[in-house]
Amino acid sequence: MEDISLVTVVFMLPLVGLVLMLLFARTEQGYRWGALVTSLVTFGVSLLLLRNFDTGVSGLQMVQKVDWITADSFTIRYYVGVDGISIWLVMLTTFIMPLAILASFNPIKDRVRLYYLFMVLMEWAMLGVFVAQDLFLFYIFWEVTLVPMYFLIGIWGAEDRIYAAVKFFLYTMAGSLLMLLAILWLGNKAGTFSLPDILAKLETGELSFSTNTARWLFLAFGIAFAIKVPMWPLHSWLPDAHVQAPTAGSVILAGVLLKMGTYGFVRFNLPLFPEASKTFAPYVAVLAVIGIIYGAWVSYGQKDVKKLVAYSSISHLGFVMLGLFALNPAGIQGGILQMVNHGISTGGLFLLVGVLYERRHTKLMSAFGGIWRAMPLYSGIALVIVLSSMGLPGLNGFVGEFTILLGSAGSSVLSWWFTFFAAIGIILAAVYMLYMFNTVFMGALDKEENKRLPDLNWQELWSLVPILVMVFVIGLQAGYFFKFMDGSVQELVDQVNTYVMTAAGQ
Amino acid sequence: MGSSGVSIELYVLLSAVLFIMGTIGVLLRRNAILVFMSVELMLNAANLALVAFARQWAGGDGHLMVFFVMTVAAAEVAVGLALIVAIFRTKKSIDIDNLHLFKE
Amino acid sequence: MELTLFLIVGAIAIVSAAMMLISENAVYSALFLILNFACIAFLFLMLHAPFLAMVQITVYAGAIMVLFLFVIMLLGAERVVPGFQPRFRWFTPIVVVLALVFLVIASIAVINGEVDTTEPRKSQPYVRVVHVLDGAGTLDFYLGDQRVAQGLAFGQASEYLQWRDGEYQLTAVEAGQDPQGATPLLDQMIALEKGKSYSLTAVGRLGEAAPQLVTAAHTLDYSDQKDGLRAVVVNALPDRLRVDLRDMDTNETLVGALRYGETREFQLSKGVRSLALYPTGSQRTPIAELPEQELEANTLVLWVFAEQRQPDNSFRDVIVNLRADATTTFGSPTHIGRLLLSNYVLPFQLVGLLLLVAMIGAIVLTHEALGPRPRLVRRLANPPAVVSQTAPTEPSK
Amino acid sequence: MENFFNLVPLVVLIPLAGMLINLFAGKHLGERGVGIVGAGASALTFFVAVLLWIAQVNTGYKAAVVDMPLLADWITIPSANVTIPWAFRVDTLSVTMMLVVTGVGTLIHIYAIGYMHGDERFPRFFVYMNMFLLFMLILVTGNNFLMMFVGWEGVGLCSYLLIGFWFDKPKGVGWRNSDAARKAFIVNRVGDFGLVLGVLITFWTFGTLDFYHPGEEPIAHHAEAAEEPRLFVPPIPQEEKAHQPEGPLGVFNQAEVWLEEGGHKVDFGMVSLSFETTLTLITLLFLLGATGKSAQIPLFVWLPDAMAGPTPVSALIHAATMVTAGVYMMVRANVFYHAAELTSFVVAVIGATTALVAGFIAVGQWDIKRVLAYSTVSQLGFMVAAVGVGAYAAAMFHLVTHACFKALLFLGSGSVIHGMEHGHHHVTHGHPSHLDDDFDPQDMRFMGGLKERMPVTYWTYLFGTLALAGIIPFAGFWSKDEILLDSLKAGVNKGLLGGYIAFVLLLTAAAFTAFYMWRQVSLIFLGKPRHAAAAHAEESARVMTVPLIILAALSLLIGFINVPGGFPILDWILGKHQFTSFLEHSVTYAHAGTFNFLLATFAVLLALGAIYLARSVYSEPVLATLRRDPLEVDPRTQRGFALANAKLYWDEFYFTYIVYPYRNAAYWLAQEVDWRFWHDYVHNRLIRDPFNAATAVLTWRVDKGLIDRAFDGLGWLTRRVGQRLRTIQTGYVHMYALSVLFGALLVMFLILVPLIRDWLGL
Repeated sequence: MEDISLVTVVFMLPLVGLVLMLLFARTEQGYRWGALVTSLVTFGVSLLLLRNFDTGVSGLQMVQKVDWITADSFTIRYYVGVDGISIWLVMLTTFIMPLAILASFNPIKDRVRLYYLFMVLMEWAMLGVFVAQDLFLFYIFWEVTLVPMYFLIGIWGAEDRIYAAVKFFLYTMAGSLLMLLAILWLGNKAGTFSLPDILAKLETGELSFSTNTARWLFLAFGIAFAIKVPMWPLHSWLPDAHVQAPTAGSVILAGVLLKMGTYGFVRFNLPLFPEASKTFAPYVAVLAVIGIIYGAWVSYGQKDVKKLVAYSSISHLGFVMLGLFALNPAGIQGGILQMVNHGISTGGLFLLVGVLYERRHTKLMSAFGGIWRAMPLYSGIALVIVLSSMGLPGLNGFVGEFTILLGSAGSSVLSWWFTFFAAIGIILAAVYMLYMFNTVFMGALDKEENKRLPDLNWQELWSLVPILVMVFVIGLQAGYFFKFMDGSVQELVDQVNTYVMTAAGQ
Repeated sequence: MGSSGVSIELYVLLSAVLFIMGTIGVLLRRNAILVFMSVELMLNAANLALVAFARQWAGGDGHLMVFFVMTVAAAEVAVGLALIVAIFRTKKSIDIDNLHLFKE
Repeated sequence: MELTLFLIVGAIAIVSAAMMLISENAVYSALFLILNFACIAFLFLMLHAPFLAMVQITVYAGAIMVLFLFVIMLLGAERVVPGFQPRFRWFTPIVVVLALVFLVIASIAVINGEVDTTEPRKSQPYVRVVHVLDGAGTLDFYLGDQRVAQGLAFGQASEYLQWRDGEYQLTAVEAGQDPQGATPLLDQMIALEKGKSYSLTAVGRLGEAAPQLVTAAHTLDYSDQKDGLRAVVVNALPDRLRVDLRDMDTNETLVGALRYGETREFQLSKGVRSLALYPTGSQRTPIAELPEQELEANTLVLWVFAEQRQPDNSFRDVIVNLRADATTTFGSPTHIGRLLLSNYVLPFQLVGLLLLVAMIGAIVLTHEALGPRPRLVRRLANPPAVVSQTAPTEPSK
Repeated sequence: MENFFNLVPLVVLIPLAGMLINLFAGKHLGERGVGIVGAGASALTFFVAVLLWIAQVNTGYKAAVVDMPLLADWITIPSANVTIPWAFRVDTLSVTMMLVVTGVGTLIHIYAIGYMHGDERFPRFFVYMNMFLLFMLILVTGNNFLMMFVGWEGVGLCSYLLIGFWFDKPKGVGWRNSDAARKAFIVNRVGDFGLVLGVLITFWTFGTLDFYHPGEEPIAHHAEAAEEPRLFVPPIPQEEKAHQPEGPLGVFNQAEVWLEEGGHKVDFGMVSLSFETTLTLITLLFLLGATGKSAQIPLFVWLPDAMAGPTPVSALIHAATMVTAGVYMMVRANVFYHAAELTSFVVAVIGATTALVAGFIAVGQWDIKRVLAYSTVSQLGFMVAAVGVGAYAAAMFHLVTHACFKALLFLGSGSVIHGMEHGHHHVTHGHPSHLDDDFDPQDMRFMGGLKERMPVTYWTYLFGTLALAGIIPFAGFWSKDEILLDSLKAGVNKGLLGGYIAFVLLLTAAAFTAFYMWRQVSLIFLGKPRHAAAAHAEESARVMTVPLIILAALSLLIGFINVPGGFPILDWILGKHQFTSFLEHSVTYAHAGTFNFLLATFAVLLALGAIYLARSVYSEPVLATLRRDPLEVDPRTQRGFALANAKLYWDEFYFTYIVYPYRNAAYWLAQEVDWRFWHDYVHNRLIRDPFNAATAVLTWRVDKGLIDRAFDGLGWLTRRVGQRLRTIQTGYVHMYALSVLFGALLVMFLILVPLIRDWLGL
């Protein structure tokens, strides 16, 4: 039993917090602060991850590997670790959670205890998804994340919550069942569920699939992830879930849960089925680009702010997918960074919407106008976040999108047209975002009930400020973030290409 | 010398006899202490068998088992007697037939 | 005579057990039980389990039974309850019947010799080292990193040790030297298998014939030897290429053409024999002799043909005669201790823990019982409802 | 001197500081403090720019690349060989731009203190202004395309914010301010779309985005050696520059090298193009960007509406600096454009056409600022056309002069508006007007006769007008003349079709310029006041007029920095085309313009003629009672005027064929396709409902019907059995022991069954 790795610590902290809360928290206030402190501590410790992370290493780091279920035909391990691909998502999770929790101090009034328990559980599960290196472990956490979210939507959601919750649950479930089959198949064939081992076997040729098998597996995984992303046209659950979920729910959903899909693609599909990835890349990219434009277009047609933001997610994640399937370092790194950016920007947007909803209990844009006059501070922050979401250079959104386009433009599997149409998405982003900003924040302050809206209170302010900071940090210092991913992504790309080369060689 | 004279079977048989006697004691005596003693007897019977087999297969494991059995027996006796004392204090009796506490 | 001994002791054991059962007075019962234990201890001895015998006497007859007696006295419970008055009349017959059934079944099993229907598990190998390395003084032998023999002189054999099977490095160094530091005289890999026993014989002559190891493997299970014995020979004569071992009286060749460093195992009928060693082919002058050997049945002998350096630096060929009987060590404290600390460490620890817990338990129980309240037994009688901390109540829609 | 270059980050940091101060402390500083901070920051930056200029001059025009302090590389992806640093470039071009931006900027800041006086968001205004400076300077000093792009979109943002500064004004000029702002941003985004693609191709072509790597000098290419400038430079020996820098090259030198080698192919992921084609592609995409930012056809529509912003904004952003970014960018990329004939042609045509079209539309406008806006568009057209015909120096020259006099004009118009509002306020005594009206302080129909009321404004405005009209010796004359001449030369000497087209169109545009400017002057200042407000208008405060005067002086003198070669007397006094030779050190293909007496006279006469025409049309009597424009009345011109007044229905066209369709399609997609069809029909009707139906069947028929029944039975059974069994639990230890024995025996028995069987001989 080697000593506990830092990853395990980070990943288990929420659970510890959960237990402590159960044991000692008596009052609702206790639960509130318990959850907040838990998530803050987790974030603090996760910063150590960054410090101990060796950017020179391309493989997993701070690994912890313990046999869990050992049968003669396979082993299932508790196998966690981070590499350049997952580290930022872990950071994103630990970063978003405190904000989400802080932001729900005001809105959540009933069943407070249960709520915060779910929040912490949520964080635990999400971290699990990102650190798990064992397919089986991954799958377990993948499913566990559903449960708290299901209740978050179903209990604290808006009027249509049950419908949305069930829909969310079933959609994701449907996909992940396919994935489960694939995982079991893979595990049995490989004799292990540990991803690195499987990859090693693939590399040595000890394990290999026929072209068709690989493609089927790719699809089985891919569909599960695609639903989660969600890629057009599997996005039907997203607006419901987002619109019905409580603010924090939407924040987590957009901020982290969706990333599980894209993360899945880059973590499993690309390295496991390089050849299939290459084959399917153009098709995926087509869907991605359609998503980009469709999402942007549709969100321009919305009357409900939250819905607008929800659809914008489809557009943004389209960008991510495009980047990932450019299958070159720039594209993939851009994709990963864009995951983080989207988490931050869109998370921020949902927080903003939440603020409005708190005050007016409506999300219809027509109900607002000229808010800037009533709530200058709030609107100023909103402006920055909106800009970052529509990719203003110097803010985080731009770096991601630009790098992605850089990748897709230079990609050897995607034609120029993808870049071209994706770039159109940049225009459309401005269209719907500014439409929203103008109708809500600008224009005359003519509605009586808007005239005396109070500006941000401290929870809201402090749940937004960190986002603001990150928007600028990433936007101005993206190099720092790429530095972490570089090794791993390089390796990933090599895996893909070398495999395909050999395949071509045969 | 060796175990030439006596064959293992006899030892085993003896242990069986002792064992069943112990069993009878457990079943028929109402004096809790006696019951305990009988249990000890049974344990010893088992030990005997174990040692005999160990002898036959020239393996030390049997001996180890015996060793452990003894230790366990010791532990059991300690606790058991303590219980008896406790019970006796309350019920002024160690007739286990009066001890159906879990019923009624 | 052994059988008779057994019968007597067994009888005593049974009788004492019976007395224990029937005697009204608990004190008597206890005393009888002690007697019974003594018998069993004796049987242990007969079964080559001296260590256990000791433990039996000290722990059981000594400690435990004393405890019993003490409790009985403490409670004044000599005759608080009548002997055989089971609550239900039908109880006794049933028990008796069951007892008979048990005996029947057991005896069937035993008599049909089918006590264990499966092949008995092979025991871990027994190992001993024999030092006939000419020219070397007293040696220490190490198997792996553990010492198996200390200060072994020429012609001596260490006692058998039960060892874990597997591959080992056997090294021999000058007595008292550190195996890591000193250059070993002998250094060789050997493989030990279960169910075998090994006489690892260090042969050769320092300086001239490279010291090497002759691994004489034999079995210690000679229950098949009704009236014979098994002999193992090792030729450790570097400059005698081939030797024969003959019976001087009958002049039959027991072992023929044994090469240097070769070992052989063969059957031998018991009795008194005089043995002589000849170079293969020649009949005239024996190299060495071993007169008037009393050979018991059911034993195993090891004869090593070695040359012994004399004080005047001349050589004399000898037959080193070694009894190869595991009984010397089987069941000895060393043996058990070694097993205890090698294969059975974990159970050992557990049992220790158990004892500790039992001790504490005993203390707690008696303390609670003696102290005024709360009464443990009450507690047992109607245990308080367990209050469990649960998650905040699932709200109603 | 060299280390002066390290000051360059200050040009970004100072405005940043000013911005932050006003942002966080603005409320407490009060108008005065805020104004000082804002204008001070600008002035300080100007000072730094001047220092940089001096450093330039004294180091023999060395170019330098300076990294941004505190910020490491911006985008660095080792595995993809992407390195995009925060690095500034100091060379003559960027220094020129810096001087223009900060110089004009400072004046406008000062002016704004007066103009924005009393506005509730006074601090915010200066925050935005400084932010604009910040981004504009990033744009012109960035050493790579991406940094330029940061500034590019940044200024776009600022323009968005400043146009929408009075976002809650229900109706500004024509549009709600917020909508005008949005329009500006989105139209610019269309341009940026082109720019981004261009940048992407550039990267995959050259593997870098740096203009020049540190220590690298542009490969000099101009035929005639740079003549020793006199006016700006103390004559210092100028050492020879390396023609072939070693090491990795920046995009421009790399391009040069490849062009010299020729036949270089560029491999993208899937396609492989010849280098020339790639350049054409890149330049065209950049052009799209330029048309957005510099308001050229087809994307010029946003600029007139942008006038909804406060006038200083219009002056600074939408006349002097931001809108010239496109020109700057193309001049910066002159190596590319010089190599791409096709693009050059397109550029020339677009520029010239824009110049003419805008000039034409300007004639039909009533709003004082809109006239200027269209005039700006038209002038930008001149510059772009200049780029198109390869007269990069001329383009920059016109950029500089135009910055001065157009800023002057806008500030003048601002002053006028201010006066009008003052007058109106005076008339209506503050409370909502009781006399008329649909009064609009910017509508020239309500003005007239302000000459007496606001003399300073009048004279400065006149200067501006003459400069714009290109009357010798005003600044406009020199620059415009050089452009005209260059385009003609491009046609004649190089035989470029673009040259001829540009020349003709530009000449016409020049005539229009003179005409609409004089029309404006006469409508505003001449004649008698046509409205009470005009009658009571008052001259603006000193803080506003002083900048006007300075700018007026500038627009008279600035032209002399680049007196063309061959001009009698002057170029002997001032030295020939100083500015060009200044630029040549950074703009590879800047070539000195020469002077053609014939053309110059012709152009001036043309302008004067146009002015005369305007005077005759807008004569005193006409002005006295002007309700409708004489051109509008005159049957010969009324259709033309109508067209011009309606801006050629350009907006309408866009709205009908792009905006509305897009919006309706959006609604349709959102409501019908995505929601009613995909969400409700497909998901709910086709997937959910059948599923639920099936579930219902399973629940009520199968589950409740069979399984439940069965399990109920089982439960019942268990209960009964349990009741029976519990009687066994007597609680007597013996019983338990006995049962254990039973069990043990049973097990033994089972194990030994075979034995027993054969023992019994069965």
